[in-house]
Amino acid sequence: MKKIEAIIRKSKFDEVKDTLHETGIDFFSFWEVTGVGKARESRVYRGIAYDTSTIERVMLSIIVRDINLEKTVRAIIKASKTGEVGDGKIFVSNIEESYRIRTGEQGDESLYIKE
Amino acid sequence: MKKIEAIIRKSKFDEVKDTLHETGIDFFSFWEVTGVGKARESRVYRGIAYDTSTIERVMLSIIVRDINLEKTVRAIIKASKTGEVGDGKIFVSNIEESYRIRTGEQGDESLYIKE
Amino acid sequence: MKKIEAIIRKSKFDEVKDTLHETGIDFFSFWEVTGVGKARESRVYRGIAYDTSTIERVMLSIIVRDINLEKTVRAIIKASKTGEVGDGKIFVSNIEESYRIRTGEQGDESLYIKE
Amino acid sequence: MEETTTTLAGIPPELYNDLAISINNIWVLVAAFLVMFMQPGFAMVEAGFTRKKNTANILMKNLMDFSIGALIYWVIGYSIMYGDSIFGGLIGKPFLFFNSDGIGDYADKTDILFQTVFAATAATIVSGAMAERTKFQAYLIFSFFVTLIIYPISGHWTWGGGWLSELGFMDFAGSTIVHSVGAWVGLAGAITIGPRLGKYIKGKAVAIPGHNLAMGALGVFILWFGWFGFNAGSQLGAAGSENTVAIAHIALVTNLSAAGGAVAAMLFAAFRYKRPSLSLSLNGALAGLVAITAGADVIAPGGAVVIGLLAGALLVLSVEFFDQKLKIDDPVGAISVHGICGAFGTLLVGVFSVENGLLYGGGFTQLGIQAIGVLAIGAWAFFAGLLLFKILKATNTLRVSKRIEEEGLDVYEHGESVYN
Amino acid sequence: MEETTTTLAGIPPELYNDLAISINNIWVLVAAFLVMFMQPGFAMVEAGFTRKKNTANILMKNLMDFSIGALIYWVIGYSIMYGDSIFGGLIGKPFLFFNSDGIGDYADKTDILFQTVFAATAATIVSGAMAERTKFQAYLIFSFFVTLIIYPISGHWTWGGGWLSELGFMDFAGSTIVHSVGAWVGLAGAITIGPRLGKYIKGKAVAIPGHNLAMGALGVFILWFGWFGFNAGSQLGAAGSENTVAIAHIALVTNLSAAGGAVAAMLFAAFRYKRPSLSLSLNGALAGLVAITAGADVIAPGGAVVIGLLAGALLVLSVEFFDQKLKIDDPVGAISVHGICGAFGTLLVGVFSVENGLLYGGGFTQLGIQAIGVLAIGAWAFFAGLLLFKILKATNTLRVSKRIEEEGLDVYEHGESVYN
Amino acid sequence: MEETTTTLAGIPPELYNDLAISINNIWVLVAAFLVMFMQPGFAMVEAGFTRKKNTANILMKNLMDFSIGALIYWVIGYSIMYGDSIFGGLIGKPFLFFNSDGIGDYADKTDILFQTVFAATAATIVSGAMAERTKFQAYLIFSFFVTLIIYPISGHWTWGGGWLSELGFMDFAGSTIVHSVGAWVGLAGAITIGPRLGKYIKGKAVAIPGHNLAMGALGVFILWFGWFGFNAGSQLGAAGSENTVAIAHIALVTNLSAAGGAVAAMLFAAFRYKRPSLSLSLNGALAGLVAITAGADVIAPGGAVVIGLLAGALLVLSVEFFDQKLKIDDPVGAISVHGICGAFGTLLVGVFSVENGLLYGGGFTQLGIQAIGVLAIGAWAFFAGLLLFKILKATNTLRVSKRIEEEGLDVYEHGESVYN
Ligand SMILES: Nc1ncnc2c1ncn2[C@@H]1O[C@H](COP(=O)(O)OP(=O)(O)O)[C@@H](O)[C@H]1O
Ligand SMILES: Nc1ncnc2c1ncn2[C@@H]1O[C@H](COP(=O)(O)OP(=O)(O)O)[C@@H](O)[C@H]1O
Ligand SMILES: Nc1ncnc2c1ncn2[C@@H]1O[C@H](COP(=O)(O)OP(=O)(O)O)[C@@H](O)[C@H]1O
Repeated sequence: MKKIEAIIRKSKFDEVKDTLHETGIDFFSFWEVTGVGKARESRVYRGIAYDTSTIERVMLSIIVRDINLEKTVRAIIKASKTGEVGDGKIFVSNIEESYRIRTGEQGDESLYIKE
Repeated sequence: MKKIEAIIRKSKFDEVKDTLHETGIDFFSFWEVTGVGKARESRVYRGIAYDTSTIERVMLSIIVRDINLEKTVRAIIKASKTGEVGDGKIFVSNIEESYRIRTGEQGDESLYIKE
Repeated sequence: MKKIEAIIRKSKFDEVKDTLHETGIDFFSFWEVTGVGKARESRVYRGIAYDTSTIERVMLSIIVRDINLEKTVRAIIKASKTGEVGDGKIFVSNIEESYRIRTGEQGDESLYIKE
Repeated sequence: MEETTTTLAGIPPELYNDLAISINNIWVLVAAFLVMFMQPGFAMVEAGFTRKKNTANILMKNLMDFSIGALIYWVIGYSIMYGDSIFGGLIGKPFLFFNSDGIGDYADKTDILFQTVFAATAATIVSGAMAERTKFQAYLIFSFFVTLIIYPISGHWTWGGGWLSELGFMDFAGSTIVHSVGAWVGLAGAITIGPRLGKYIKGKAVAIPGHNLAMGALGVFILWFGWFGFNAGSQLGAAGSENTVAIAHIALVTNLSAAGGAVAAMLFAAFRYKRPSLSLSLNGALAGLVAITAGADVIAPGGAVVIGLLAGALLVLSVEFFDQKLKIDDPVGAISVHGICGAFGTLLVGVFSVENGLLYGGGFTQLGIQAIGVLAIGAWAFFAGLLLFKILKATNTLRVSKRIEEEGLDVYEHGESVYN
Repeated sequence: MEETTTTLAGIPPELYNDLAISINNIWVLVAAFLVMFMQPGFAMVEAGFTRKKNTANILMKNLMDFSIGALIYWVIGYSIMYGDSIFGGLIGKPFLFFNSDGIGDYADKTDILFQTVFAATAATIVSGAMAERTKFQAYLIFSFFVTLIIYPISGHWTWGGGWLSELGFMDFAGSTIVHSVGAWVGLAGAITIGPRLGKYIKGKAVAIPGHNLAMGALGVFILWFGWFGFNAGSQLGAAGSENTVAIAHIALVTNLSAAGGAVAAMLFAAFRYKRPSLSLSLNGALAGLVAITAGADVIAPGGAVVIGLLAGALLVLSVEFFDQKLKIDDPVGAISVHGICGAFGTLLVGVFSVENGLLYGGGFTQLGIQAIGVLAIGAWAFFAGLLLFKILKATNTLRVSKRIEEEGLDVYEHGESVYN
Repeated sequence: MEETTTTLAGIPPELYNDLAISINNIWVLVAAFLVMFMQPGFAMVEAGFTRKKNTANILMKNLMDFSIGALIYWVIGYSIMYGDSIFGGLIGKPFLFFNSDGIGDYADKTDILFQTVFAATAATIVSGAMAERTKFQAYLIFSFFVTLIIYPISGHWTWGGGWLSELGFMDFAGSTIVHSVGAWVGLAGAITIGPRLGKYIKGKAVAIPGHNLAMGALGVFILWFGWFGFNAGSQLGAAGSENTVAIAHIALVTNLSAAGGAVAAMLFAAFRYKRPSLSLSLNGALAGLVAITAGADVIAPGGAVVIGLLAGALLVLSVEFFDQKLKIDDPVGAISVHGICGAFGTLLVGVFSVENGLLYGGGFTQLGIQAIGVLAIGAWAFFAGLLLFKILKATNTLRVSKRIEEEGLDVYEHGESVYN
C-alpha cells in the first residue's frame, strides 16, 4: 500500500474530488493546511502592505493499493494543474499495514469494499 | 519506530483518548480532518437536499516504539468501533528517526520519559 | 527524499519559519494540531478547574532532499527549543516519490526551483 | 396624523402642537435609528449565508452601500422622491444639499434621516442577490444609482404623492416600495451576472452552505428588532390617541406576522424536506416581516398571523423555485424574501385590509390597484436595474474573473482576509 | 401611574392626558422593542456557552420559542394572565385573539406586545438549562405550554391581580414572575432529562467549555441593553414627574446592580479558582440584572450595588453547587442566574426596600410575604414543569438518542451545520 | 434647553413643563441606553481587530472597565465632574453615593446614568491602544483611575462649568472631552508599555491582522447606532421646537459625517494601498463619527460631509504615521480614531461652526479657543496617564511576561479560551 499526500489549491479541491471519484478512488481524508512556498499573495492590513508566502491549501491523504498508485497520481495532477506557480506537490510513501476499524480487516482488503 | 495514523469518528475521540492513556500511550497529536468514504450524511440547505460523503473526523498521529505497535492498534480499534459504516481506518508506516526538541534526544529514547 | 514532521509550540512558529528560510528551506506546509503529552495547561471553566493535557501546537511537514535532512532538523531544534516540557518532537520518514503538479517534474527535481 | 394639528376641544392649539411635535419627532428619530441598525442585520445575514472567502467583500459592500446611499440621497435623491411633482407625478423636482430647519409634524431633518435609512435598505437588498461574484466597483456604482434614481422615482410615485398614490395604492411602510424595489433590481442583477461557479452542475442546483449560520441568525434577530422602527416609525407620528393606537397596532401585527412566518417556514420545510431547517426558518421570519409591511396599519392581528403563515410557506416554495427551477442564483434568498413576499404582502392588503379588503367586503377594487402598483413598480425597478447591469456587463465591470471567484474576493479585491 | 390620570392644578385634564398617554405609549413600546431584542441576547449566550455541534439546534429553538410564544400568548395566554380573576384569583378569564383598540394609560395593544416579550423571555430561559440533549419537538411542546399556561397562571397571581398581589407580594419587573419561573421549569427539565453524556464521569463533573465565549459576551451585553427596557419599561409609564423620577431611578439601579454582579463574580471567581473567569463574570452581570429586577423601583442605588455584589458572588457558588454537588447539568447556568438569583433578589426586596424593607425599619412582614411568593410560584413552576417533562419523557419525546447526542443535534435533527 | 422652562404665550407653565420634562427625560434615557450599547460595539471592534489568543482578555476588560467605571463614577466621579466648582474651576466639589430624586430639565438620575456611560466610553478607549500585552490587573487599575479622576477633572473644566467652558470652548458631545481623553491616556499607555512582541522586526512594522473582521464590522455598526444616542442625546432635551430641530439636525449630521468618513477612508486606502480595505473603511466610519461629535450642533450638513471626508482620509494617514513612523503600537487604531480625529474635529468647530467658525466669518477667535482646549485637555490626559502607567510599570503590574504574551493572555491570565 502507498500513501499519497497531495497539497493542492483550495479552489481546485472540488475538481480533484470529482476526478478521484471518476477514477474509482472513493476513500480519502483531507484537511486545510497552510503552504509556504514560492507562490505569494499580497495583502494590506491597515496600511501595511505585506507579501504573504503562506497560502491556504488543502492536504489530501489517500492510501491506495500499489496498483492504483499511478492512476491516482495522474488524476490529481490532471485536475489540480493550472500551470501557474503554486499548484502544489504530491508525495508518495510506503504504508506497512492498514486496518478497517469496523471489521478489523487488514491489508489491501481493508482499503475497498469487495462487491 | 512506527507511525500509527488513525482516522476515527469525532464522537469516539474521548473514548479513544482514555483507552490510549490506559494502555500507557500518553503522547500523540490529533487534528480534525474531513473524511471521504462510503459513510454519508444527508443534509438539506435551503431546500436542496444533498448527501454529503464528507464527514468530520479526527486524525490521530501516534509514533510508538515497535513493541507498542500491536497494543496501540488494538486499543484504538476497541475504543472506536461501533460496527457501523464510517468507523474509520488505521494506517501504519515506518519512522526512521525521532528527536525530542527539548533535550535533543534521538530514537526510541525520545519517545518516552524514562523513570 | 525524507519527510520531516515537526510538532512545535505555536508561539515558536514564527521563529522556526524564519530560521528555516535562513537555512534555505523555502517550501513546507503546516497546520494546527492538538498535542497530547506531558505538558499540561490548567484551565477553569465555570468553576470546574481542570488540567488539560491537550495543547494547541503546530505541525510542520517538510519534504527535503536527503542532503538537507540534517541541517533542517538542526534548524528546527535550534529555533523551537525553550528547554521546558512541551517543546515537541521531530519525526523523520522516507518519501518514495514526489511530483510538482505544475510541471509534472518528479523526484528531487520537483523539490526546488533550479536557477 | 391630522390629530397633531387639530386639538382637543377648547385647548390652546399652540401648546398642544409644540409638545405633540416633540413627541412625534423623538418617535420618528428613534425609529430611524432602529432602521439604521438594520444595516448590520443585513450585513450579518448576507455574510453568514455566504462563504468565508467572500466575507470581507460582503461586509465592505454593506458598509459602502449605506455610506454612499446616505450621501447621495441627501445630496439629491430625497428631493427627487419628495420634491413637488413634475412631469405629471412621475418625478419630484430635484434640489441639492437638503438643509431645512423647518418643522411639520416633526422636524424636516428627522424626515430626511428616516427616509435615508429606507433608501439604504433598498440598496443593500440588491447586493444580497448578487453576492460572491460581483466586482466591488459594481456595488459602488449600483448603490449610487439605486439611491440616486431607481428608488427615488418609484418612491415618488407613491410616498412622494405621485400617480400611484393618487390611484389609491396602499403600501404602508414599503413592502413594495422599499423591499421589492431592492429585490427586483437584484433579480435583474442576478440574471445578468449569472450563477456562481459550481452552483449548477449538469443542470442541477448544488447546495453552497453559508459559512456561519449563527451570524445569520443574529442578523435576522437584529432585523426583526429594527423592523419595529421600520413599520411603527412609518406612522410618522406618535402624539394623540389616533397615533397611539396606530403605532401599538403596527408593532403588534409586525411581531405576529414575523412569528407566523418563522413557524410556517419551519413546519413547511420540515414537511417538505423532512427536517426543520434553521436557514429557511430564519428566512421565514423575514418573509413574515416583509409581507406585513405593506398593510401593517390596516390589517387586524388575526390577518397578520395568516399573512405571516402564508408568507413563510411561500418563501420556502419561492426559494426552491428560483434556485432549482429558474436557476437564478440568489445566495441569500433576497429575491424570494423581499421580492416575492413583498409583492405578496402588498397584494394581500387588498384582501385583508379592514378598510377595504376583499375579505371585509371591499370588493376587488383595492386588490386591482395593488396589482397595478406591484406591477408598475416591479417593471420600473427590474428594467432600470437590467439596463444598469447590462451596461456594467458590457463594460466588463460586473463580474470578477474565474480565478478571483474561485480563490475568494476578499484577498483579490480587498487584499484582506476576515478570519486570521 | 396615577399621575397620568390626575392633572396639575387648574389645567384641562383632557389635554394633559392625551399627550401623557402618548408619552407613556412610546415609552412602553420602545421598552417592548428592547425586551424583544433580549432574544438574540439569549440566543448568543446559549449558543456561545455550548458546543459547536449543537449550535443550529439552539438558535432554532430560540427562534421558535419566541415565535410560538408570541402566537400562543396572543391567542389566549395573555387573557389567562390578565383576564378578570376567576376561581378566587387563581386564573384569569380566558378569551381568544386579542384585538382591542382601547387606551388606558397607553394603548392596549402596546400592553399585549410588552407582555408578550416577557412571556417569551420566560420560555427561552427554560431551554438554556436543557440544551444539547433535548429533542427539537420537545422544545416546541414546552414553549407552547409555558406561554399557554405555566407562565400566565403564576403571572395572574401577581401582575394579573390575583391572590399574591392582594397579599402584597412585590416583584416589580419579574425576578420571580418571569426569570425564576423559566428557571424552575428548566430545573424540572434538567432533572428529568439528566445530564449530557460525558458531563459526569465517575461521579465527577467534567468541564464542557462553550464553543464561542465571544458570542456569549455579545449576548450578555445585548441582554444588559435590553434589560433597561425590561425594568424601566415595567414602570408602564413615563409621563409626569413621578414616572420621570421612577424610570430614571430604575434604569440607574439596574445598571449599578449589573456592574456589581460582574465585579463580584470576577473577584470571587479569581479568589476561589485563582483566575478571573470570563464565563463567570458574564454570568455575574446577568445575576446582578436578575436580582435587581424585583425591587428596581424601591431599592436605593446603594442597595442596588450591594444586591449586585451579593448576587455576583452567589452566582459563582450556585453554579458550583448545582454543577458539582447536585450534579444537575445546566449548560448555560440558567438555573443559577435566573432561578437562584431571581429568588434571592425577590427576597431581598423585603430587606432593602426603602418603603418597607427590614433595613429600613419595615420589620419582617414584607420579607415573609416575599418568601411566600417565591415559594408558591417556585412550586407551581417546578411541579407544572415536572409533570410536563415526565409526560414528554414517558412518550419518548424528550431526549435525543445517544448517537445523535454524540454526533451533534445539528446534523441529525436539522440536517444543517452552522459552520461550513 | 431654555425652551423647556419658558413657555408659549399665555399657557400655564406648570402643565407645559411637566410634560416637556417627561419628554426630555425619555429622550435622554433612551440615549443613555444607546450609549451603553456602544460597549459591545467597542468589545467587538477590539476583539475582532486583535488575535484569537487574547480574545477572552479583551472581552473581560471591556466588561470590567464598564462595570468598574459605572460603580466608581456613581460613588464619586460624577461629583468631581459636575459638583460646584472649587479651586477656581479646576475640579468639582466631591460628594459620595449620588442619590437625588430631583428633576431639572429631566430627572437627576437620568443625568448620572447618561454621564456614566460617557465616562465608561472614555475608559474603554484606553484599553484598545494597549491590547494584547497588558496585565489584566492593570486594566482594572487604570479603569478605576480614569473614571475616578482623569476623565472627571477635564470633564469639569468643560461640561462641569470650569475654566474652559468659561473661555467658550466648544465640544458638544465630547470629541475631545470623551474620545480624545481616552485616546491620549491610551497613547501614554502604548508608549509606556511598548509594542507587542513581533510588531517591529528590524525596525519595520509587521502586519498583525485581526482575527475576525466580521466581528469588527459588527462592532462598528453597533457603535454607529449607539452614536445617535451619544450625539443627539447630548442635546439633553427633546421638548419644544428648538430641541426638536436640534436633535434632528444632530442625528442627520452624525450620519452624514460617518458616511463621509467611511467613503473617504475606502477611496484613500484604495488609492494609497491599491485596494479598498475593510479594516480601514471601518475605522474611517468611526473617524467620521468622532470628528463630528464636537460640533454636531453647530455644523451644517454640508460641513459635516466635508469633516467626515477629511477625517476618513486623515485616519488612514494617522494610522500609518503612528504605526510605521512613530512605531507606537496601537492594535485597534484607537489613538488615530479617537485621539487624532477627535482633536481634528474639535478644531474644525472653529472653522465650520455656523455660529462663529472661520468659514462663516467668525474669524480666528473660536479656532484659537478650540486649540487651547484641545491642548490643555490633551496635556492633562496624556501626562496623568503617563504618570499612572509609569507607576504601574515600576511596580511591574503593567506588562505580561514574554511567555504569556507569546502563548496568549487568555489561557494564562484567565484560564479560559474563547473558542473551543
Ligand atoms: N518540500 C515541501 N514540503 C512540504 N510542502 C511543500 C513542499 N514543497 C511545496 N509544498 C507545498 O506545496 C505548495 C505549493 O508549492 P509551490 O512551490 O508554491 O508551487 P509550485 O510547485 O507550483 O511552484 C506550498 O505552498 C506548500 O504547501
Ligand atoms: N484509503 C483511505 N485513505 C485515506 N483515508 C481513508 C481511506 N479509507 C478511509 N479513509 C478515512 O476513513 C473514514 C471512514 O471510512 P469508511 O469507509 O466510511 O468507513 P468503514 O471503513 O467503516 O466503511 C473515511 O471518511 C476517511 O476519512
Ligand atoms: N509519540 C508521539 N506521537 C505523536 N505526537 C507526539 C508524540 N510525542 C509527542 N508528541 C507531540 O509533541 C508534543 C510535545 O511533547 P511533550 O512530551 O509535551 O514535550 P517534551 O518532549 O518537551 O516533553 C505533544 O503535545 C504532542 O503533540
